[in-house]
Amino acid sequence: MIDSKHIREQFPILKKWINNKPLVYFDNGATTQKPQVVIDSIVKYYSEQNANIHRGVHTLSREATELFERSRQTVASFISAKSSEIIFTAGTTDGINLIANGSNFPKGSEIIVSQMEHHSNILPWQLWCERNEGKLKVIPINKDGSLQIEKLESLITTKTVLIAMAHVSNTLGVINPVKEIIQRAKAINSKILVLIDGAQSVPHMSVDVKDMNCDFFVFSGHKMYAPTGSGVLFVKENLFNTLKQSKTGGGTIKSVSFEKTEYVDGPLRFEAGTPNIEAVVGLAQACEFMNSLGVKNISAHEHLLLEHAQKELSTISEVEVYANHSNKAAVISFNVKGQHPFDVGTLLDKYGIAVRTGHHCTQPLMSYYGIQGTVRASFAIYNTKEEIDIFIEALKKTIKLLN
Amino acid sequence: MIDSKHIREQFPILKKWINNKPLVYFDNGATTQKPQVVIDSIVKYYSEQNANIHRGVHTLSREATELFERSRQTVASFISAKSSEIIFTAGTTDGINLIANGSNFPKGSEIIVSQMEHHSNILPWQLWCERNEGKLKVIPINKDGSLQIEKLESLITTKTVLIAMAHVSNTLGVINPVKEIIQRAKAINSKILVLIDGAQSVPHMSVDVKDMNCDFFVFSGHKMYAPTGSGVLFVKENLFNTLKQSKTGGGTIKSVSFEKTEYVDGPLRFEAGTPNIEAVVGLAQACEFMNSLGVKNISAHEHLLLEHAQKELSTISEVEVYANHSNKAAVISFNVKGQHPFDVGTLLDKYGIAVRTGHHCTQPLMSYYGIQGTVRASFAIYNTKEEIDIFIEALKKTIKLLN
Amino acid sequence: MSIKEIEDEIVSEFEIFGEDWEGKYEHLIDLGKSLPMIDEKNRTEENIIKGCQSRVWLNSVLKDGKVIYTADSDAIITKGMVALMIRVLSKQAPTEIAKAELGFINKIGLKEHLSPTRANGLVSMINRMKLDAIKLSQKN
Amino acid sequence: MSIKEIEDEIVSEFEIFGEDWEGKYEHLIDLGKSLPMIDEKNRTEENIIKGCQSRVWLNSVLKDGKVIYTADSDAIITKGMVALMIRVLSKQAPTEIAKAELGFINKIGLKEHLSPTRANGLVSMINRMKLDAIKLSQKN
Ligand SMILES: Cc1ncc(COP(=O)(O)O)c(C=O)c1O
Ligand SMILES: Cc1ncc(COP(=O)(O)O)c(C=O)c1O
Repeated sequence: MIDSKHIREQFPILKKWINNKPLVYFDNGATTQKPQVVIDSIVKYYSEQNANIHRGVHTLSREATELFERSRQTVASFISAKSSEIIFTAGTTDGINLIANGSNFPKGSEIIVSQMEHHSNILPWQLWCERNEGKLKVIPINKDGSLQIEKLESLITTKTVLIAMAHVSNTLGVINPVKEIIQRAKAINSKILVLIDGAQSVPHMSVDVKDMNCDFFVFSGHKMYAPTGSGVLFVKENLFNTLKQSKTGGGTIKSVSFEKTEYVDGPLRFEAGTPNIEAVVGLAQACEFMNSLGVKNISAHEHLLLEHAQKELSTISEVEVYANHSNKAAVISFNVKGQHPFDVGTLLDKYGIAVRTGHHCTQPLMSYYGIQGTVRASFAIYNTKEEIDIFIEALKKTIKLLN
Repeated sequence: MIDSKHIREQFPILKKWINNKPLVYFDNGATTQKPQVVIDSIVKYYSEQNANIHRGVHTLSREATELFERSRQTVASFISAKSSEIIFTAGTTDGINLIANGSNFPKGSEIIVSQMEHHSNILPWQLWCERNEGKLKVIPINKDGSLQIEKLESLITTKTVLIAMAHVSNTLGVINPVKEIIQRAKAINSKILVLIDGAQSVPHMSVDVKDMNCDFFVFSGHKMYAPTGSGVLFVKENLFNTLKQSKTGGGTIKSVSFEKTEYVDGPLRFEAGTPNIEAVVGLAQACEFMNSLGVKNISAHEHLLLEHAQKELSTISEVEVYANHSNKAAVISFNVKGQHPFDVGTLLDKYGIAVRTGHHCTQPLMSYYGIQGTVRASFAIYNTKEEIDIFIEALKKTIKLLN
Repeated sequence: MSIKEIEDEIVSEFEIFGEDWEGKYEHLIDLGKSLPMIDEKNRTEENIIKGCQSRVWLNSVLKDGKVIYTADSDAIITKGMVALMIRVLSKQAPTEIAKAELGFINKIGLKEHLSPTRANGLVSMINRMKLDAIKLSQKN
Repeated sequence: MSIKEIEDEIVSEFEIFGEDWEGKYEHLIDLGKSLPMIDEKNRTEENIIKGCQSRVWLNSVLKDGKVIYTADSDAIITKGMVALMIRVLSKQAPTEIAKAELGFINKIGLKEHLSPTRANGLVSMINRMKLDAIKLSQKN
């Protein structure tokens, strides 16, 4: 189904050697590598298409605008949204802040997040609560990384305005039942809004924001084979008019005078300044790259890798894996008993293996497990079973060295 | 001094033909084209260096972090700042909003802008005033595009907290005496802060923020040969602690719990989320590209172009040039009497010439001149006298066609 | 004449210019100049269609089951395009207007004016012409 | 021995590993393991040096004009590096410590630990060691 050799050839960086070993890149949760088609789309953009967009009369500008708006269409389709619902941002963090700063929630409102959120989906709400006498509530989790969704009903009060949570945990890989949660929350109060952080889902599985029925959905391009600095904020169409602007400037207006400014409607109102045209074009190309492989095939391939890695890790008695959950994206967090993740990561790097170590921007989750950090291996479409075997061998040697 | 042929060869897009004519790109005020070294730095980044930065233990991540921080140093030197004073943003608009949303000005404060500001340096302050019962005051201008700086003293009151103004007008090209204005404002009240919008100065002239003594300085990479989505906000070192965060998330913290978050100090506190690493690397490369030519040489070359164009335009009786000012960057705004700028731009495009038409995101300036818009030709290092001659010929034909 | 017939007429009218875009634009500008000015009383805020750069005023009335358009623009090239649209769509039945595909614009080599991002508001004008036609026919 | 002499000693000690990084790291880890634990009473918030990932505790006292360091880390590789730093800098004069360039780290092929972005706080530790030395010497 997935021809690994063929796919790997499309990622130039995978030819790299690290510390005299072929690079095994398992830090995909942090950022993915880029296929040649995406790199080429950037080169082509700057070599043949570059111009500032929207207001230009000249040919280059008109064509760049068409390219930009076609990209919006591609990205919208990728998550089953309308292009009028897609705001381009600089990334997941940027999108969440845009909602936190643009929301019209009354003072004293309550916002619910989960224990496993990324800092980017905690701090903006914490700040909002600090400045608006609000209250941040937390959906607790179980040891296997599942949410205690039965607690949801008791967390929701008449003051609850928003639930903000990850579709997939970046540290544990656990896939949260977001559709069910949205249904249950809206059954209690249809006015409660739900923001889903899709940073770790869109790269790995089919996402349909309409079917999910979320109000806001955010993700980053750089974690799905696209350039850094690209990101998407989906806003349900009927909510556009409830959002204040927190960032304004060129490109957002109908008319300006010092006395009064009239803003345009729709996504452009939230895309102040010259957009990151190159990154948006690259993001559309990355969507097409994923479509050409088939997102379902990507999921299936990565799932095989996950199962293989879990099986192999389970044979190493010193290894403790967090969140033995049945519904996971291709992310594994573990520790070697008695060893600091930093030491494990440092030695794995010596064997050419790039994993992430530390708290993964999820310190509250670390506190829950009572640990400083984990070693995280996260897979992408170009990873192979053979790489996992190399990793397992290296891990065994690492453990030996440390003992 | 400047070998145009050699420079043009470094910009692949300049080989393009538009409407069967060689492209003459005079829309540099909107965005510049990119030299091969900048394009190559992007390709190299994704082909050999890409990883998420700051917290990674593995080699790629460590090297990418070093590359990123070295880029900060390069960019800082480029404007004579310290690297601890450089916040990377998505562009000028992003930087201005960061200050507008992060400022601690008391309610009812007064902010001074000028009549020639870009919308991006008006709307964030207008919004701030709307939300904080503030007052926006305007430095008037003269017909030649000069500021009525003698009005400054009467505009400043005890409530004045900020002066926000362009270093160079994007529509007129006029270079404002920012150093003098800063001196005069601070002489009245040393607590008044000054933000300089350098979007149109950094690409064209040497900038020394220390000598200028501004408090904030913003510019965009894409207008100075760098990738879209790169931008810089300089903040004077002692002001970091007075700025609130308006955007928060991964990468900004020392420690996080649901109860309390401790933030890091310095620029990283304002760079929430995965930065646009590629664009920052490209921006540093663009600075080096400009350094290699010599920023003074760039200014001199562009000044020759400006003088030539002004001279030639003055021979066409139907042409009215705005702002016959003696101290200008290489930007000319004009109209053909009795003709709509849209018509002029459309026909020039047919002759292969890319100019911008319209209000250039400076509607208050258009209102001052009582016009709907202008035709703007703005030059960069790769433009030539021959191109200006082609443009003048095309303009004459355009005028004939329209009459 | 039907919409299709007028379109064909325009296409053959423009054919003589071939690759001579200057001739073509000269003709377009002439069309713009000869378009009767819109009645001053119809130059209202309501009748304005804002592009980013040039503006179009459009007035629509129903007479004997046909829609009569008058229009104007402050840019002459836009006005030329407006003149062509009026020639094709004015005095036609609302149902015909609503379903017109207006392929002639492409055929005469002026499709750049139809770019959804074009600053001149022409696409918005066509949409408004169709909308007006439908509204007018429903009112009666 | 002078700082320079100890550095040279360490360099020749590591030379035998050549390209054998596993041997080198094994040695480093052994050094980490044999570093005496820091006194529990010195494991304070004040003595902590936070890297992003591993933590270092450092205590400095002045005795007979020399600085005596004790230190610890929760990561064993970091602790090995800490052990090397102590071997080189402890019991030296503050002025010597302040001007030490510590080129040996590069020579023994462990310079990746000196990257300013390294998550282990080693660079901060070296800075703190020098700062403590200066402060202690000024106090007396
Ligand atoms: C003077 C000035 N300020 C601000 C801006 C906005 O820059 P950006 O669109 O890159 O945010 C521009 C660019 O058009 C400009 O010329
Ligand atoms: C679940 C989750 N949310 C948010 C983020 C932040 O994304 P970015 O750094 O691209 O803004 C990440 C990435 O680390 C993530 O994994």
